[in-house]
Amino acid sequence: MRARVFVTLKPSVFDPQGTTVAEALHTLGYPSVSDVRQGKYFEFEVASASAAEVRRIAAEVSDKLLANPVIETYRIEVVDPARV
Amino acid sequence: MRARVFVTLKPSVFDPQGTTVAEALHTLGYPSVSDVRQGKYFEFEVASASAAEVRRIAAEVSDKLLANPVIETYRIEVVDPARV
Amino acid sequence: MPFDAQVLEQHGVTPEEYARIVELMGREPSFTELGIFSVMWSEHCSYKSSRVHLKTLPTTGPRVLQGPGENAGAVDIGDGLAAVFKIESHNHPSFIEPYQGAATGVGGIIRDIFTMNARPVALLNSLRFGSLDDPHVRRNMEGVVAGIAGYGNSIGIPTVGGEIDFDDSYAGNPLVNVFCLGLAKADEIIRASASGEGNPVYYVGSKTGRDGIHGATMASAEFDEKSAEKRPAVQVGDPFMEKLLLEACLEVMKTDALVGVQDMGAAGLTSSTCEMGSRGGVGIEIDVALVPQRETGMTPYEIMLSESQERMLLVVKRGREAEVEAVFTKWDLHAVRIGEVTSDGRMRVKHHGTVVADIPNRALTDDAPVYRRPMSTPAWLAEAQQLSFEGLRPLEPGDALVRLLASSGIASKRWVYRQYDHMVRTDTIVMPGMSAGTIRVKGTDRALALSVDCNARFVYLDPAAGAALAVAEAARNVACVGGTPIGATNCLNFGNPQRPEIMWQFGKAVEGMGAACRALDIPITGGNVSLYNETDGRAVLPTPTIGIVGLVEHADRVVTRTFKAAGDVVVLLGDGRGELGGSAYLSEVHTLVRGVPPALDLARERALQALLVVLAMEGINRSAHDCSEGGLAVTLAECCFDAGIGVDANVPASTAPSAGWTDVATLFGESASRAVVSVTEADLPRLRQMAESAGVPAAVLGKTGGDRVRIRVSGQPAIDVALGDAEKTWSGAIGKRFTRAS
Amino acid sequence: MTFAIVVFPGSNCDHDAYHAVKHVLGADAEFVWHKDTSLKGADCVVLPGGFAHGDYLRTGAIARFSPVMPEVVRFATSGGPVLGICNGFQILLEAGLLPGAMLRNRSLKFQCEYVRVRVEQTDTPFTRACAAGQVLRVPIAHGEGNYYAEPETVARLEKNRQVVFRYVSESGEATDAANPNGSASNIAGLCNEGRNVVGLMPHPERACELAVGSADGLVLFESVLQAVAGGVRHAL
Ligand SMILES: Nc1ncnc2c1ncn2[C@@H]1O[C@H](COP(=O)(O)OP(=O)(O)O)[C@@H](O)[C@H]1O
Ligand SMILES: [Mg+2]
Repeated sequence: MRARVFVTLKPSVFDPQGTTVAEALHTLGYPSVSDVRQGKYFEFEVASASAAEVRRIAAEVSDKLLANPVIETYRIEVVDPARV
Repeated sequence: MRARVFVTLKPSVFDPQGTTVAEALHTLGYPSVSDVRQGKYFEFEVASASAAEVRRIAAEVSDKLLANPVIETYRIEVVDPARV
Repeated sequence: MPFDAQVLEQHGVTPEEYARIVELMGREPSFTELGIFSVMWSEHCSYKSSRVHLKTLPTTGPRVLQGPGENAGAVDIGDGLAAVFKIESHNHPSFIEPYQGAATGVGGIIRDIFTMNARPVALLNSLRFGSLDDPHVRRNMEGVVAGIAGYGNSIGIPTVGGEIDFDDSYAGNPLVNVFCLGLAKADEIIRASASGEGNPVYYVGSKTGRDGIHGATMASAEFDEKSAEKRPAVQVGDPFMEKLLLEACLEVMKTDALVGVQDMGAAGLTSSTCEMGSRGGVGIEIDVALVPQRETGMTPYEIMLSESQERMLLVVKRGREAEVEAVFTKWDLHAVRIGEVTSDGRMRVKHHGTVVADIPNRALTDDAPVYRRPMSTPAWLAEAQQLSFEGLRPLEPGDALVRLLASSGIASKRWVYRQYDHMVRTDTIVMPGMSAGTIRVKGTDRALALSVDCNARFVYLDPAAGAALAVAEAARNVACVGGTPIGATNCLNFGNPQRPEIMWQFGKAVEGMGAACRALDIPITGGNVSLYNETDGRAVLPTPTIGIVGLVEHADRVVTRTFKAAGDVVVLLGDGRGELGGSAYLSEVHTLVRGVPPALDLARERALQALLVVLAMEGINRSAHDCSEGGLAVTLAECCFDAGIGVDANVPASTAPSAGWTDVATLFGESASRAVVSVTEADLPRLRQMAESAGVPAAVLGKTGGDRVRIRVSGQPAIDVALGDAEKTWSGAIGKRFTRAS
Repeated sequence: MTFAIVVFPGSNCDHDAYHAVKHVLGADAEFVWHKDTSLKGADCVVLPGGFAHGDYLRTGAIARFSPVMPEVVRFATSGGPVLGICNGFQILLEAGLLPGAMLRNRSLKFQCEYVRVRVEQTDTPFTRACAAGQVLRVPIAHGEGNYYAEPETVARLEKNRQVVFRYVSESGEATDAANPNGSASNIAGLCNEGRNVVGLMPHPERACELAVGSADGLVLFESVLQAVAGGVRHAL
């Protein structure tokens, strides 16, 4: 089953990249775009038939490796082929 | 309205980061995890009430700036508060 | 008292200090004012525990253009130029978040340099970690190194040197000390001082967020959990913003429209405002509502205490505003006017016009508390200084050499500095790993040789002697290259000063550092103190890191560590006394940190350094390497590495500290004031004669050449290893620890 | 002859390029601010190394939209010699003046060290003074120099002889061990089909004086000096 992890900086943490991208978009003529936040996106396969199990593993590896709990938070999506 | 853009390397492109993460996860004791791909994740506000309009703008800025078509592809999600 | 004991405690303000605040204010402070006092009177800003000791350091000299008290020190290097330099610690943040902690440390010290109208041209760092056997330590070190690289590389300042050492005491409290040097026109240095009633005060740089606000204040009355949650102690560095600030500030400074500048480092807007005012004997009034803010609903308290990075405070000459604003606009930065200079010597903070803080600058700076904290010799010291060889078997010298070459402290740090851009600016003429990092000064014949050093084992066993030895080693490193030490900066990393034995270590170390700098004629133009480096009541090894600037008269004559040709003569300058106390050998092979550090005769040290400089500038030395960690054997091996040239040496035996220990003491003892140099056969007589007139012992050890490191002790074979194998061990040891499998 | 050195916000090798062409080579040099829309009549344009816009988002991604870039494109399409060094190369890729893209180094680390590159083509304005197959010792300093292009593109580059520099061992072979970052077919530098636009990851401007470790990079600037003197620009 496929898991997706979205890692983003905590809302209060300064995101220089997002800020710079926002400014670039304004100069490119997209004034309507604002509050850009840049994060990391992970996709991986977990050899398991149980969505709950996949979610558990995804959460574990996010805590351990994918996200830095000091400044980042993450969100997990499990793509259950059965449900797709 | 909020737009989310997921930028990932094309399947044909070797992803040194993803590979390293996968190896790290195996040494951390997660043999069941495989085929890790790492990408970028963007979230931003678009001042518009129309989901279609937001999607159009998100696609435009992704083509222009957020993704490099030579190596990357992207996927867009529009978070329509009306629907949430 | 409007504040209960808990609020004061969270602000780190003692009841006595609070009483003092009320006395200085002539009334009870407001909550915002209490916050302002708490940061300005904190150890970090006020130096309240260390001040009395730092006063004893030598800070003057004919070359000194700026001593302690400004953003950085400055010394004259001739040709109308000044070297502006300082070292800063970012220990605690680098433990919490290694990458950002180290990165923002680099950012901070760079701002200290360019605020003085100096172009930053070199970075060094001094790092301390626990054992690399510990995966947490490895992750921490990997993050710290990446953070230093990420920030320095992006701005384009080469990291030309540094040092790293390892000890379990740093496992929960790594040390990250960053040194930066800049070049300025000697007569164009700008000070962080305000003047001129009515001159506008500008804010420029990143917007102010809630980051970095003194953690202790989070839970205090005014805030609920949510707002505490809103305030990350971690600051994220923005090297791109810093690069823009750097270029824009240097461009603005060309206009002479500025009165003074200070970066918003620790205690952000608070310290920059009251320090600039008090230095200039004037007042500053600002309205925090005008401060660009990243987040909504920020209180004056939060704005004044925020430590958001990449922000500067400028005082501009009235009437010149447009020029200044134009330059910042060119760089897509906007300078915002947030207040003006007043004549009343007070820091007045308004919020939408209403005064929220009104404090005499002196109360926050000069009148801050000063403590003469009790000191007492640690109970354990006498015992630790006892070194008995009973029950120890000396390791076979060849094996010992390999063990030492593989040890993290001695092994090549290439894995680290390869991640640093050490060539940008095309001035680096001695690369990291080759000796003290050296940069040429374009437009002159000169160069600057830079070294940061501290052997904390020595300091632990005898703080005064250890600190003096650190000064001697750093100065010797620059002398080997051909540089005359002309200035120093220090970063004093110690434990909790409220513990008398820690305060004793501190006091003694400062004493020793001062004595050495006096004897070697090296003024200390500034520095930084980092206290409370402890985990669970266990302090780090006392680590008074010293950074030294050496002036090289002829850049084209710099000398490096490595042998240059086979058939050259290898000479030991200075002599070994087989001193093993606190040596790398004892700690690596026998896991012992005991004994007394090597004796240091500062007169001999000074003579050796003077000789090294002459030998380099006269073109006699073809290589020179100071003899430090690992002793003579390691030094000889290091001279072969990266040169592919072996050595065949015969070392006169030193007197053994104990029966059967002659070879080990001779080869791995760390006696001070020694260097290994190589010269051509033809130049040997000149070297001999010059050494003699300098009163420096010079012993011919042997010749360069071959593909082995062969060392005899008084004729008896002691070490004979293949150069290739030894070098592989030395160069691969650190990288191996970080290969993905490990 | 005059070099235009484009300064983007975050460029940090602009002064190094300036020093190399002005003080070592002895040519004239002008800085051109990225918001300028004129190249000041320069004979050669250099996009220097650094971290334009902090390399945020993607190396070169934002810089390619700088107001000066349309001028650079016009200059390039008219046959003018353009050299992109490191970050400048990355900008040329993002701007589409050269094919392909950069990935993180396979070490996932920034690498600053000397490498050896072999000159594969001597009919570009920046290599005409080189001997075919000449091996240059020059430094790299980048975290994203892992060149990628689709296999067909790489094949086309080889066929059109657009691979100008290749990472090689001391003995001059393009081995995997000699490849510092994982670049496709050890590619260290390329040119466009017109051969007048050259980009490379190594820093020739850092290797123009023995005092700083190597003078092997100077030949690139001497080449373009000759090219411009010989009026090659119009021939192209
Ligand atoms: N953290 C670091 N960053 C950059 N260079 C370093 C670092 N640590 C060590 N080096 C370099 O490695 C070499 C050896 O360091 P060290 O053992 O402290 O030398 P020495 O014993 O001569 O003081 C020096 O040239 C030093 O500049
Ligand atoms: Mg050292």
